[in-house]
Amino acid sequence: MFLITEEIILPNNIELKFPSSKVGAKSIFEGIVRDNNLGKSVKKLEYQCYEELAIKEGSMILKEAVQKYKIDDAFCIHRTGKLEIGETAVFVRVFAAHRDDSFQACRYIIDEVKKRVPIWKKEIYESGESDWLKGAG
Amino acid sequence: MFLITEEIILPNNIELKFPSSKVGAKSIFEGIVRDNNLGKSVKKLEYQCYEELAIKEGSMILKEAVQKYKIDDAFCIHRTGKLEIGETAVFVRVFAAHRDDSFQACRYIIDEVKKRVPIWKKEIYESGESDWLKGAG
Amino acid sequence: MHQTIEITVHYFAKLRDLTNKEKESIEIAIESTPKDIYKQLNEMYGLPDNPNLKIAINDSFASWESELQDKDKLVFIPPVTGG
Amino acid sequence: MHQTIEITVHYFAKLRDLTNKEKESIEIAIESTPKDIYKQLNEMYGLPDNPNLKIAINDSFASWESELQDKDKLVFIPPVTGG
Repeated sequence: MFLITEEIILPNNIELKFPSSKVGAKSIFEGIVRDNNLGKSVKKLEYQCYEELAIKEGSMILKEAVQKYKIDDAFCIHRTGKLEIGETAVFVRVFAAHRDDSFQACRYIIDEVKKRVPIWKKEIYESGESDWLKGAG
Repeated sequence: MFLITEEIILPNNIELKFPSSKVGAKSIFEGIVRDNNLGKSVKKLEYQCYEELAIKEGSMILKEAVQKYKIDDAFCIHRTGKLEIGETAVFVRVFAAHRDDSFQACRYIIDEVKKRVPIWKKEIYESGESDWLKGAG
Repeated sequence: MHQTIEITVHYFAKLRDLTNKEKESIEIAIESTPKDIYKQLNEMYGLPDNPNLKIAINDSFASWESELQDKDKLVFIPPVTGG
Repeated sequence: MHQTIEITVHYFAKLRDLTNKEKESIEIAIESTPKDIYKQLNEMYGLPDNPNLKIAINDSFASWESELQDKDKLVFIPPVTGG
């Protein structure tokens, strides 16, 4: 399941989900708002999202992960709106029988989300200025 | 910090730790007791541990991870004693500025823990039999 | 007199800042493509000249040469920077 | 009459099951090595003949040829299977 939310992401609440008894490996990745980027002091972040396509593309990425790796379940939630330092911007969780699959699928998902899901990040600096980040592609 | 515990591992409690404001990536791996291995139905697991050396070797692995990768913090806790299906046997968490480091360090830690930390796993099967697993090395 | 259709254009990130709009309806000539539309918007709002943008029509990726239909939703997608 | 020293041997996993002991104190000849001790234990308890074991003396990895000292703690470490 791929979700977009304006609410604060609390991994502990997500983690209430119990895996199936076949699951031997759980991999989690969290992207967190940090206080600096490319040498500038970041005060907060704003994420804008093209939600309809983001959900479509995000769900496609999770489906690809299930096809490429032997995993039981893949989940991703991405935050939008204004985020403070230390808040979770994106959370990925994979359940698998074995760790090699859970690690690889988790990495695949976050890498593809960052490449393909239409979400944009504006950095608001300590100086008061702000700027949309330049994407790679 | 590397810990050994006989108590049930509750990742939600561990996760109360808040990362520093420089942290942009958190990677977690959890090894969970699953209900089958090598074609046999597993009922529960028993982990035995040579605790003094396990703590030494585990702490050394975390230190190596900090030296090899650009990470902020590495944490690992390993359970001992009798574990039920679905319980967490080992939990690894890495904080880093960037995801490449957090993923690689997390993988390094669990791989080395499984190779080097003196802990042994006995599988107790549905049939009533039990067996110490054969290690690779 | 030209025959026209009406489409909606949605703006995100830098493009939203430059147009100062989340979306707008525009009347365009039939058989227009995203390429044609972008040229008009570029003149109107001073959007970037050689943009590295992808196209979505009705929430699916599409090409710069797609022929737009009446009521279509068109989005110019800047390089993404989520995560 | 030989001079002897006393060491403690700790057992884990399969070795604990075979000896039915967590640990025991044994008297050994001075200048004995883990190799010598294992030979004795192998005869006494039927431990594996060609074991793939590592050695720890006083909670640090050591070699099969280390010379044991009085009061040493000796552990034969089977291939680990944690995680």
